[in-house]
Amino acid sequence: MLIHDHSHPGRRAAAQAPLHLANCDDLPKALRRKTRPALPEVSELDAVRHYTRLSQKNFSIDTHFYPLGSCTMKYNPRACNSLASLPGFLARHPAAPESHSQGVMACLFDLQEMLKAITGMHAVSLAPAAGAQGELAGVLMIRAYHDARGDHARREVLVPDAAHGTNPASAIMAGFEVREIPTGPDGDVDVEALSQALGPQTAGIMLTNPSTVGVFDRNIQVIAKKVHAAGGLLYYDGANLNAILGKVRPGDMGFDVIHMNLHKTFSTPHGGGGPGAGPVGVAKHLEPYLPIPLVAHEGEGPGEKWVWQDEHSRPETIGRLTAFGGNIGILLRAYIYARLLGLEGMQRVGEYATLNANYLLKRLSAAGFQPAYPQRRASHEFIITLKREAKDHGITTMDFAKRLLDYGFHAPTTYFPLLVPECLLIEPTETESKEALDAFVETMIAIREEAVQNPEMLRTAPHSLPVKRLDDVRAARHLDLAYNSETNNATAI
Amino acid sequence: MLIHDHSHPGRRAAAQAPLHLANCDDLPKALRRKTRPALPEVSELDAVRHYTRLSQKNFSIDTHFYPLGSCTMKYNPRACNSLASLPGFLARHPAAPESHSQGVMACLFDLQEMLKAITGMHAVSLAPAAGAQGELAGVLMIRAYHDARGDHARREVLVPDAAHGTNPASAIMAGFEVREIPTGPDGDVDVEALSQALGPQTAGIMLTNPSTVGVFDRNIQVIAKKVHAAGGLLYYDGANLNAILGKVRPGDMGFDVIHMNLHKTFSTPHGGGGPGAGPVGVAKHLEPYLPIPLVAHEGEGPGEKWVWQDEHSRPETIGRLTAFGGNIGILLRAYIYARLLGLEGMQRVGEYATLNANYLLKRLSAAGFQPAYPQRRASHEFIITLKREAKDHGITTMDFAKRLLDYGFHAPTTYFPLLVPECLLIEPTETESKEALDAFVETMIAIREEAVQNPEMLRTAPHSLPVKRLDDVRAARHLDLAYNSETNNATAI
Amino acid sequence: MPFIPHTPEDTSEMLATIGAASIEELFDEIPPELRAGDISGLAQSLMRPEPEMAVARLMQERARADGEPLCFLGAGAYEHHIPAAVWQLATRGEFYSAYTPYQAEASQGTLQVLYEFQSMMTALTGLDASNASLYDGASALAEAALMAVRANRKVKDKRVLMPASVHPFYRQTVRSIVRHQGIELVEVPYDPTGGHTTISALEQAAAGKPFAALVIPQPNVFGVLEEVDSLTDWAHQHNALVIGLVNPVALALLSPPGEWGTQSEKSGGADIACGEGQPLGMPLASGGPYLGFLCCTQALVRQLPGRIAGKTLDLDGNPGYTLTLQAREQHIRRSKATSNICTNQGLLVTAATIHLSLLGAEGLERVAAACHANTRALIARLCEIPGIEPVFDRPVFHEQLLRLPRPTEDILKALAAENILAGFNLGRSYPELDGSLLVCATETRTESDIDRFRDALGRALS
Amino acid sequence: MPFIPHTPEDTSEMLATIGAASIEELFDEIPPELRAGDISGLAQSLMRPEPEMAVARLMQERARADGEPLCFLGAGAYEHHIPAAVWQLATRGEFYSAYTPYQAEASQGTLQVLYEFQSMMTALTGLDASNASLYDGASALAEAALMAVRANRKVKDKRVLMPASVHPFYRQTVRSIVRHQGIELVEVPYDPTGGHTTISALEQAAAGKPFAALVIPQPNVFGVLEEVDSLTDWAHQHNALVIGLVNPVALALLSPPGEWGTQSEKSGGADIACGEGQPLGMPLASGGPYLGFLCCTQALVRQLPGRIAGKTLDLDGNPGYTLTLQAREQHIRRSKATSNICTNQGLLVTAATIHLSLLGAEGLERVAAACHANTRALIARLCEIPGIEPVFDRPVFHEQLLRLPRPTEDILKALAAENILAGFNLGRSYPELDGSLLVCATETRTESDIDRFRDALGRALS
Repeated sequence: MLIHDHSHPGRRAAAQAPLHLANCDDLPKALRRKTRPALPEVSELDAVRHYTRLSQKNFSIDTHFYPLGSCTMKYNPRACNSLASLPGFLARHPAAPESHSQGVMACLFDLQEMLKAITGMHAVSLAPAAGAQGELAGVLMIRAYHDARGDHARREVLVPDAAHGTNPASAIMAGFEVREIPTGPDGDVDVEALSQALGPQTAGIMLTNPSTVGVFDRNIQVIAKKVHAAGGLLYYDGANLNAILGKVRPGDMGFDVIHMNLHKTFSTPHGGGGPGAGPVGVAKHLEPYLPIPLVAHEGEGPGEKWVWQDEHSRPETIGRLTAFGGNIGILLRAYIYARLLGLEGMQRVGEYATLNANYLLKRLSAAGFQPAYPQRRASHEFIITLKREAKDHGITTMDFAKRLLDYGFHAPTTYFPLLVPECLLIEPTETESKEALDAFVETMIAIREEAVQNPEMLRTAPHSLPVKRLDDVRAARHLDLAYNSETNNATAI
Repeated sequence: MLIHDHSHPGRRAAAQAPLHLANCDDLPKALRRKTRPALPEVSELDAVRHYTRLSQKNFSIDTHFYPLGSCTMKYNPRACNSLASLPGFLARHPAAPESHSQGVMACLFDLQEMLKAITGMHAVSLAPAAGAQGELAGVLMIRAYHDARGDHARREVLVPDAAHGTNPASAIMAGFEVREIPTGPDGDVDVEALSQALGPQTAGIMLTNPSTVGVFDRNIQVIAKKVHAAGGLLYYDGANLNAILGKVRPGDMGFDVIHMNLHKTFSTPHGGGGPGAGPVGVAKHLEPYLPIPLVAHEGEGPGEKWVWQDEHSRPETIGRLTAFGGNIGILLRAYIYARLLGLEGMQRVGEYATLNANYLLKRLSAAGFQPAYPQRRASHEFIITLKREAKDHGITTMDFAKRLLDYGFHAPTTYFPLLVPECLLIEPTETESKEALDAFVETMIAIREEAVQNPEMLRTAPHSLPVKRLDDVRAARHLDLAYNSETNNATAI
Repeated sequence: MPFIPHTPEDTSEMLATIGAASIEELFDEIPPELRAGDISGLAQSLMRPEPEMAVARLMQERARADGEPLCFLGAGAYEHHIPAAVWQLATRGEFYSAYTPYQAEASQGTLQVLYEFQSMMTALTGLDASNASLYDGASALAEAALMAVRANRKVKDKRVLMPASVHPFYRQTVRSIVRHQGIELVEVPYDPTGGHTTISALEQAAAGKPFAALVIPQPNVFGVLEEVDSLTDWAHQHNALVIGLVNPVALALLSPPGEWGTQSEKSGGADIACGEGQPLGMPLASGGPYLGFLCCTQALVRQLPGRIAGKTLDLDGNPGYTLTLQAREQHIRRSKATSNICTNQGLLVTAATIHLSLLGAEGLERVAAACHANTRALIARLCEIPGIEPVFDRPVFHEQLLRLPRPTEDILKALAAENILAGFNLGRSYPELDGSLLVCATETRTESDIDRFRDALGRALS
Repeated sequence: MPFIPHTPEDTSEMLATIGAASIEELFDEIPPELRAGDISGLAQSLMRPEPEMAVARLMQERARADGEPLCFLGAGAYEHHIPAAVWQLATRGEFYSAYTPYQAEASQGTLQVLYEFQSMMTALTGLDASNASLYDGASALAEAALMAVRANRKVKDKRVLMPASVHPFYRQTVRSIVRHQGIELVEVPYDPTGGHTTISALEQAAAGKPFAALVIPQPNVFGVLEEVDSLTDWAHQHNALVIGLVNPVALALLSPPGEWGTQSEKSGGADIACGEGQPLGMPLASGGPYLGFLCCTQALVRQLPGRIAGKTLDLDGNPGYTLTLQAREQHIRRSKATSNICTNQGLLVTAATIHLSLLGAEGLERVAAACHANTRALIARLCEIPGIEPVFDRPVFHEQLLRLPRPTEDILKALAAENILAGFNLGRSYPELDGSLLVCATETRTESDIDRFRDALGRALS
């Protein structure tokens, strides 16, 4: 039932609004609304009960192992939420003067410093609101760099075929053209193809390393050298930073600009799809272009203070990406996480994320599942392909994934990256225990056995969730995007 | 699975303890523990996941209609929790000086005043930690009153047979003897029997009005007159205060002392069984005996302040009932609730609680269920007896109750009060909507139909909960009260 | 090891299974010269793990440092009452720690919330469809502009008329995001008397050339109400799409974008509405995370960027919810996607949906009306002080630009010293408005708050 | 109408169904002269409903008024770090708004938590069984005394030896609760040098007469550690039961009551352990709600008051949890019950159980050790000030009574003015200890906190 289905004309959560309706007759009638919007009319208990029960229909980190590849579904420490929600932080207006902002600004400055240290970059801006916006900021800075040098011919960005879809989409938004570079059979970028693609039109390359196929590109130094030699810049997509956090620094690999997904690597909440935070780090030559605002530190001792930097102090900035300073509430959560770990703890993140992934890969391989890159180490994640199971038993990876839900496991990422058929991209993260990984392996084996004995059980899965398998095709063909109170049914669009 | 079953030797939630184990070798070895206690060893994620999932196994107000008679399971406003949990309130040490306590004390004083006004009593102490402790405080004050007058012969307390079990138990704890008074066929106390029981040995009578059979005792004035004439005092058990809140005041009925269950009438959380808060109110002649501490108000304007009263300012007090001032965190919640309603809103509580109960009684009666007192109005609750259904279909009230769980309704109170066979005591409270009541009626009808068609369905209910029907007899016979890590099974006691 | 459950025994067993001697060996494909050595150069306190107790103490001190001042600042972020239930529910682990609902059957909680949110936003804006949120109001406006340019079939010119009465931070954000996509943002000056956008200013800005879209802010950055009906009609007459940039609380009182313009025309109503969802249950929280919303007519739905939840049926024919129209999105379309956006503001959507459920239409109207009435009272009180008067003469919703008799920065500082945030200095962005102050009073401001402001301002000016 | 969902139409329809003309008519069995008329005499603000917004503002102001001072007060309530997860989980609606688990199948969450709590408390105390909590430590001690008197089969005299080193508020509480049940509380003086209870003082207090039980506090109210082994043996030699009154955090370091005394004797170990659970995850919160715990040996389990959860099987033979031994309780046994207690502290039990899960035995030991080490450091620093010295010479856990060179109340006031709560004045309860101060440092106190205390105290004394 929708909250709208609980609606009853005239019912209200009376404690939640002013006691009286103030007179607004001074507002011109022509500008006034003629009818009230059709919002649900419910009591406070109705709403609390509805959303409490609705929440129980979700899988989440707090309830389930969630090995969703490329999403780094690690434990979200509860302290991050409660401390970022201290009244003083929640009450701060984004335009509050620096006199009333030193507490928040000190946190943001520390976070900038920690991110610089852990990534090996020269400077960091926390402004981008999410990973994709960080990407956009990154390519906009690449563009600004070439433009500032009058190097206007550089209009092409190279993107490996295994890259996240946001990479090419972001490059397009920055006015670039995109050329795909193939991945070699061992999962590394095809260096030969890359060499051929480089030229005076090359603005740069966008790379994830480890890549989305779950391996560390061993040729990264060669790639960096070639791209730089061709006059291009290297962009690091930080989506997979968890794999190497504290072990390898993008700055040391030769990247000129990076973004980080704090909701992945720094454990801010995924929140059912967001919010994220996508800080960008740059080498020295790109610093002038960083998106605003940034926080700078001045003085020491009693005269110590933190100050904003905006378009006045940074005239070459690519500009503002949201109205205010990005998702500061999320940055605070990341900062709290960072302090709980310290840089020391961050180094362990990469280590144990990698340990968990390699252990799971080994156990699944030993159980007969087919790795996409059997000769490679896993990074923080790895791919298995169910090509054989699909062929032998007439089931699909999707069937397998849906059946996992019945067993109380969120499914890994399915059908991504696109270049591996019938694939599952599996990322356990460092916060899961050996027992959880072992239970997952046992379940994978059990489901494969079911695929042999009773493939229909997979094809019609899930069986134990609030709904049975949903019809995605119908959803797109018969669009129903909003409740329509008049027909007591949805608006057909 | 118990949290102990997730335990893994050496695992820890490392952020939650100091980084190092400080040296305590100065403590005499003879006084030191020799082995570590067998507490679970889990990660933070383990604990969060375990308790999140465990919580989902509960029915609660926030998830289900919960018409548990005599328990007043109304909506617990979320604001009460968050505002009582403001850092300043949580940080206050119970022995903090008055200079650092004025905020809390102002709230407690206001609450005392509001409770006085709504109950018509002369003075109120908030000290008792729960209803039963409020009862004990009440009878101790009755005893102190008689003792102070040298009236030592009054050693008997009268208690109607329908009373809550706490009433006789509390009287015994205060050193009284208990005599039961029967309930008449119409649900009122048998006045004739009462008259005969009164005498120079009578210390007082403990009454709930409306009584536990869900009716208002129409003879209350006669009772009060007779008890007072015999030299006894009247104690009001406030468990059912929700029925008459703001409509009838115990003080006006002639009661000398009352307790209130704030977790019922004032909507503080039930919390899986507590904590409660059981303030007591008294007529003027009992004021000296109130349990400590109390809050008094002094001065006006800038000199205004709130001060504690303890055994120094109240030498005749019955004393202290907990180490500090009772469940102040719960009192704050009640105060917030009281302010959200105002005394105006409290008057509506009694009205709509009564409306809901009478509506539900009427609808169930019309559907053929048998009220225990068909000729009477319901108060905030009422009783139906399933005597007929039990006889005709070989099912019990317990079977019926368990089947309600399958339909998503918490069962009403069963088999209480003891004087009505196969009874359900049903209390909907004022915060439930007509739709919720209607759905309950439809379900009751559906289950009765099942009792005819398929009584086994009831006898083996519930079917859709985390466990099937539990064996209470086994629990008491084969006591298993604690996990024993050595046998990986429980200690048999 | 905070948040890592491995005991030394676990690690040994796992390495043995893998066949590696050490964790270090797992990194053996990485060129040794790339392996980070000691990371230093930071304060020791940033290097070491700190227990939760110590971090809590630090954060409590820093949170207290920012002083919780009495706030009359608006300018795009508004202090509204948020029911306690909103965040107690939204931060339940099942909402807080779930991801994008890629596995729909295991994510019906999130998906149904998205669908309910979309339903509420279409009800508020009077449009047919809503997405499931964007980053914030300013980036939503950028996406709206891109969408309008893509969607306008009659006008191929990538020009968008952007009134100067749109919040300057919003205009900066739009510029940052769209500047390299061939879009020209044409600034339309505001009327110096009314603070609103006039047809003649539009005519002049358009200069007779076609344009794809007109942005109409309601209320605008000065708090002033625009003549949305005539502006909408004018734009439609020029075959342009209309983008309403609206405050969702104001919509409880004001005509919804879907009804702007002459309704008898077939093109009545704005085509797109967007804005900042922060007033719907998000704390001020330094400016984010907030929630951008984006709604449109039926005709444009396939040009909507961002996630969209749709209702469908399951194998048994029962209703359920799923992400839909994914063919628009970057993870399918890659470089051909409607936007690079991936993340939405799911947690904030959850909060906004609960918030709107608790208020309902009547509650929201009471809030909006109280904002307006309190702002009127505020203006009246402040204008008792000699030298203070409104800059513009047209009606406002819950903000007003006032002219001050002394430099704005001096006033702001003096009041900040009394723990009052007096307002926003628009003079930084509009030189011609130097010496003015944008003030705001929401429903959370009491009579005594207003008196306190007036008294402090009086002192600062005396 | 806050929290009442009825619309006027609902009310009309419901009254029509009932056959009543008005809600008033539903009260027609109540004598009209009893019906409350206008309730007045209170301030208008207490009469009217206030929206949540206004109440929130009021409570925020009052919470701020109490100042969050730096706290060195212990004396029965201790400031410990509480993991953020504890209350975020405990206040989930399913725990917070459920009632006593009378319907076991619909309450497995609560019941399993109770069982886990009982398991943890038996592990900590070294006893066989635990109930599911009582109101607080002081009332738990009263119930322990009553239980011991009921349970002692060898001694029928209702005398309980109660050392003066037990917290005075606890002794007052016990007296209030048991005084009319024929129980004599015999006070045992403490040793003036060590602050502990000696065998000779016990012999003298017992005066050769039988007694049912001896209470042994560990640590006692002075922070001092008692010689629990010899006291236990002595009591058992006199056929008395031993009630250990223990701090559960201290138990991470100290010998558990179940192991007190000479273990070779058949009667080794305390018979009952009780205490205040506040240090296990409960905020100071003005003194409550806290949690009293009560554990006992196998022999006494049927004399335990309060709720108890037990493990059992369901119809399918799967394990589950239910309230058990209800035949002891007032709702069944009425006047014959073991106690009048009904409510337990379920919500606090939930918090304590989560808290202990997050700490584990090692975490709890680190906390306890840090408390002890910080207290040692505190004492060392404060005793640098001339005229300040420990009153007693025996080892302490995390509190120490200090002698001051100036009147205690003056010192307390001077430090409160610097927002420091310096400690507890035991002189109010023990006239012979006038001029002393009981100080405490838990794991939450840092070196700089201690320095700040020392400096402020130095100033106050100079």
